[in-house]
Amino acid sequence: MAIIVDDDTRLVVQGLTGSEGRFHGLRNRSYGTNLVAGVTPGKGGQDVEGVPIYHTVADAVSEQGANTAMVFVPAAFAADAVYEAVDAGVGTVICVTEGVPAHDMLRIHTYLHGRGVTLIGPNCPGVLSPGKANVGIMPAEIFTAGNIGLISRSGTLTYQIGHELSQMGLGNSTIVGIGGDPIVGSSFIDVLAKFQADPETEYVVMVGEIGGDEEEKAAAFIEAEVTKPVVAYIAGFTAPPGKTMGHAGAIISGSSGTAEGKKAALEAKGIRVARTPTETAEIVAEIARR
Amino acid sequence: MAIIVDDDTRLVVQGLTGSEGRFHGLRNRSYGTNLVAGVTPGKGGQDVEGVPIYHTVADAVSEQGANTAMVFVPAAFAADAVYEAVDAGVGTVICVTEGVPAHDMLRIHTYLHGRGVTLIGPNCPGVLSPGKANVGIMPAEIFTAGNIGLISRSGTLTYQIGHELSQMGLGNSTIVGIGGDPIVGSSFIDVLAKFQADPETEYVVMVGEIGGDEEEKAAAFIEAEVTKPVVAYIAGFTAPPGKTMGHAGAIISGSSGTAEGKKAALEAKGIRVARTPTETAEIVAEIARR
Amino acid sequence: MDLYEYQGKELFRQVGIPVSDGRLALTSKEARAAAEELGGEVVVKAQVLTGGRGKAGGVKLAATPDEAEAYAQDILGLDIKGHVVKRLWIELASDIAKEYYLSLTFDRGVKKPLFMFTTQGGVEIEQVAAESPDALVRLHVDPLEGFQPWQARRLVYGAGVTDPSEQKQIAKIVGQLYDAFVRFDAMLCEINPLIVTPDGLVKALDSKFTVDDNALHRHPAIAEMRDAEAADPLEALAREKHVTYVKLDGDVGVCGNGAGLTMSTVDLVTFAGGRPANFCDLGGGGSAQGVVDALSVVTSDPQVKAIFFNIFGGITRCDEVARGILQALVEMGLDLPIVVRLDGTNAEEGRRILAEAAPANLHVSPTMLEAAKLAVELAA
Amino acid sequence: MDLYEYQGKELFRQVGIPVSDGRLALTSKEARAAAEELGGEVVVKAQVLTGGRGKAGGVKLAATPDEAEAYAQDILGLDIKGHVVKRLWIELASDIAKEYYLSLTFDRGVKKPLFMFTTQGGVEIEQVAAESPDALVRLHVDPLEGFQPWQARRLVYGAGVTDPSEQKQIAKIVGQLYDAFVRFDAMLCEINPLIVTPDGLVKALDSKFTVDDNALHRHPAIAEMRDAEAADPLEALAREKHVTYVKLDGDVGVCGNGAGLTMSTVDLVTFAGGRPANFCDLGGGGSAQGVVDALSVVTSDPQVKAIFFNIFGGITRCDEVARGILQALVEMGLDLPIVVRLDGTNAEEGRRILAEAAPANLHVSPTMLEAAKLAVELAA
Repeated sequence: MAIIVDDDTRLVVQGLTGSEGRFHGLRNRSYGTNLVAGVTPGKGGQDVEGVPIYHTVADAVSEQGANTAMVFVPAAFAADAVYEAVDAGVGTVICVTEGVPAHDMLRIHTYLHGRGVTLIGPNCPGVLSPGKANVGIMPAEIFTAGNIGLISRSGTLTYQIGHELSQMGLGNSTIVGIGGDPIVGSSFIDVLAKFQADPETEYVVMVGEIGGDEEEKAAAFIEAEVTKPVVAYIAGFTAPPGKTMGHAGAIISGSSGTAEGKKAALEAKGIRVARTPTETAEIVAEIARR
Repeated sequence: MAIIVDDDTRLVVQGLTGSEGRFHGLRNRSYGTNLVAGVTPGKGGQDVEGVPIYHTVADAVSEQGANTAMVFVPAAFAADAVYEAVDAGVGTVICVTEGVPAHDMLRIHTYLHGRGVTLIGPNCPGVLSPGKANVGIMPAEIFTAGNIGLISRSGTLTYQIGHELSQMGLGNSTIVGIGGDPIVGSSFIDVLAKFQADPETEYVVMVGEIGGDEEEKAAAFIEAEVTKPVVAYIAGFTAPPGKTMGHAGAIISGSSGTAEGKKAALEAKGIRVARTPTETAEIVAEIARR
Repeated sequence: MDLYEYQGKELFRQVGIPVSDGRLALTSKEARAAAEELGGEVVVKAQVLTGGRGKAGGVKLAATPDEAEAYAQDILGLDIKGHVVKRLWIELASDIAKEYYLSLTFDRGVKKPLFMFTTQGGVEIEQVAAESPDALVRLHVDPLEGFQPWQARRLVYGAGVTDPSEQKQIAKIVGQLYDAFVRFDAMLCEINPLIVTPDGLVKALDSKFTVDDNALHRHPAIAEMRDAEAADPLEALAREKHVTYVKLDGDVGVCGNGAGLTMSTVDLVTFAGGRPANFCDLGGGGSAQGVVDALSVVTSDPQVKAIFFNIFGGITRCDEVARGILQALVEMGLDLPIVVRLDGTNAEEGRRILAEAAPANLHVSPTMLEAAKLAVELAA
Repeated sequence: MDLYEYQGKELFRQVGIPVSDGRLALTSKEARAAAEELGGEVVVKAQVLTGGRGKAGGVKLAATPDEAEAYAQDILGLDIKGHVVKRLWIELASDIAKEYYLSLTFDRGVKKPLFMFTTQGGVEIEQVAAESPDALVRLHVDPLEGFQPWQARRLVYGAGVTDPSEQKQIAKIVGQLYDAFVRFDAMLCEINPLIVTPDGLVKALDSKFTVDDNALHRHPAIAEMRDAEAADPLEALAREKHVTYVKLDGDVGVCGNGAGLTMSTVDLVTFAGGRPANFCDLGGGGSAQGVVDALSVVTSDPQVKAIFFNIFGGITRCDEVARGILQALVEMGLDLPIVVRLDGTNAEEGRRILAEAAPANLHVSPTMLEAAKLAVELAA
């Protein structure tokens, strides 16, 4: 099974004719992802290495049965692209674009409520189900297939942890980069619920960082709803308050959003929190080998 | 049981201190409706014949447990009043106000989608469950309690039909005036579904008129979902196209929205359509006595 | 409320939709002056709140101010489907390479605004919809999501516009039309034709614009655009007296309380073999003065031979209505036959009042059906 | 992006929120001229992007232009929590009868804008929230429903404002603040205090306004308000070179690729007993030039004694990074000890390149943990 992307994924890339979209879209195809279409207004009828380009997502859906969209358009046009994909009936939207205005996401988040659409991102590395499909910019060769679900607000930190797991002979069912912005389409909770329901996933690693309270909410959710073992890692213990640490969402506001607070909230619910990426992998290995 | 309003109704009237709101609110109370509060910004702390007035609906809900709101404020403020009631957690909103801008209703209708709130109106006479509760401006003395659900876009026409039913010894479970505007909170279908689920209702009378396609949609819904006998009446067979016949929603646009078209759609689904209010009551009597 | 072409274009201009420069003219002299001021070829366009003015000779191309004046003379006073031309719009003539169609309407069935766009403009859209439905792109907008640029692209590409400059200009106009629709509480905004000039400029050559009457309080400037003279004189009188009145073609005047009951009453007159002269709704109040006002509007129609007065009292009290009827008979010296049917609140008292006064031309009937039959007989 | 008080007030003014008349002054002469132009008593206010300026002596009431000039002299150059005062806002003085608090923030937890209002203004809102939570009214707005007037009433009545004129004025300001929040893509709009003058006028006496950096492309006028001088000089340099950099207090410079990995690297330095000098994220690209730029920013901090360069290659290629490091060592004549850890895409090739060049101050470490320990040792 895996979650979000798999063998049933029929991918349309919004912005496939741009240099980034082309590079990653074709990389995803090389990995085995079923890339069925690209969308670039004004370039309908063209193709990118055999992938047909359409003016609109609606055309990509009706002509190619696209069910998953990856958004690779500039930030100023990303909200429009997400609405277009959702209103065209695409069930999963993965928005890689960085720098989407927060107010745009506020409206999109509210608009999506109750529509049954999965939005991942923005400002995310995408979703990878090893051996099945890769949608996004993750270097798939780092990861191996396995039974550990991985959720993260960060890109390279996820690769680091995936790498450490691989070296210990552990693999992943799906790796989900939910994105580093203050408001993202899917929170830890949304993805945890999917992993809980996924028969291929037996353990979950959750990689958080400073800012917001999604890790705290996830802690309560895990206690109430998740029966599979969860190991957490939090980055940013030494971050000063009031400073944006690279990700727009990685900021401690006053006394809220600290790594210490998140660690305490998780541990209060019995969730083990590692201090380093290496320790994260070690704890998972310890649990998995029990 | 009855539907929408009954013995469990705890009514707050928005605009209770206005002359219309006061007159009808107190009339509803005299009928036996549990009128628990009024709302008029700036008049919180006052009372109207013992009914406490609050500044906000939220206060009426928290202090008096109001679960049903009747909107009696001027049209320019009606949308705000509906949002206030809904956001304060009131489950049923009955908007009597006439002249609410159509764009306001467009937004409200979309906003309410999936929130589980029942909005009746605007531009409606309200809802009456004989012997239980009357919320609105209907003259309750015309109607008697019984097993016939009555739904109508019109006020006085409903009274006429209720009167004819009463004279034949037939009574109503609930009378719902859904309102005469182009966009109303609850359509025929919404109310038909409630009557279908209501054990006290055995027959339904549906009073339509020219304009829109809600009667046509109701016909399809009745065929698919309603097992109780439905009798319909449509007003406006002689109305010219392009003219608003009193109700903002009663207008034939081009060739759509005619009474003939509605009659044909209903009859095609096996629903009997009466030519006059008297005939409507006669058909119901015929079916009920079978 | 329907707006004239020139008024709709003014609203278009306010949201940035390109329109041609033009001037309003009420006389042929003004038409000449406008043509002189504008310079070059102009179009003299009858301003009427109905379609088909072109075929009726209401639109003429004038090469010179002289010609503009002459055409204005011809067009002013023209009767186009019952609308007499009193206003002209003098506009710089446009060369037309292509004619498209763009509209945004209030789809009450789906409860969302509906865009319609086709490259087959210049004709009635119903015709396009019937004959080549594939050429007509329809797209609803979620009122809370609001307009998004992809919607414009879907229309433009869906209809097969291939020129990139046209695509861009039309996409912009689509957004501006949505802006106008929301900003001005429109029920309908139609551009037919939306033209492309030989040098590739897209603009609105006509406008059809309907604003929600219930929202006019938010738009005082638009409310002031209403042309009282354009309405049927009886409907104008009714508006003045706050009576809801629609003129029909027959001879039986109909008054009722409430829109539904009144429509039903009009139907009954027809079913009884008569021809209703009007629809007249007293409204919910039904005060004596309201009754007098309604009767004065109904009887201003010289075709009316008899009146059917149908009241079901709820909030309206039948005794009050009865007094109003008697007052009207006296004040207006009304001698047309009136059939009155009263039921509901205080009906007995109302009937008693009428029976006591018992004017010769007043007939009280116990039911709607009988009253309808009697009124039809009396009008014959 | 945080705005100065006077900039935020300009935005308030644009949406109609009442503010006092004032002038910007960069010198004491300009302060005198502003006071003369404004007439009457003025307040000389330090413009700094931090709180607590009142206690620090950054706000003074001046009865005359002379006084204004003198106070300006005192305040200019003042160091308030590390921010040196370079701008003054000279504003007509207001008499204050009451001090309220009103703000609208971006509640990322609930994912809705959040209004907060209390009649206990003029102090830190955290203090009110902690000491008298009942006095603070909190209300979320649904971003699609948008602001509705009832929300303003709920705030005003909920907080116990009793004067009808105040209720009305504040309710209006609440709506205007929402307007500003949406129109200018704000993350925070705060009015503290929102004052009532003795004659009953409500106005914003201060402003705190933060605009979403990601939305500045929609607001070029606001983007231009940025005061490059106000930022830490190292952070300003980083911005210029498109490097994501945050200054910390220690001596181990940290460079990583990706925000999460870099935060984790900073943590590791701390856990290893060291003190990180900064957070520096190369970003996703990791070109040789990007490496040079990042190193030039990190080493501009004189406190830096050693550098920890931590790369996990994904899209970023480690061989490219290795070349960048060598290029930087040469170009910059860098002799600080650098600990490099490379993993992921082309890591072997990268390590080979570094091993071949083998500069004396460069240490390659196989794991993050070991690299962190070594960097801490080298900085000691």
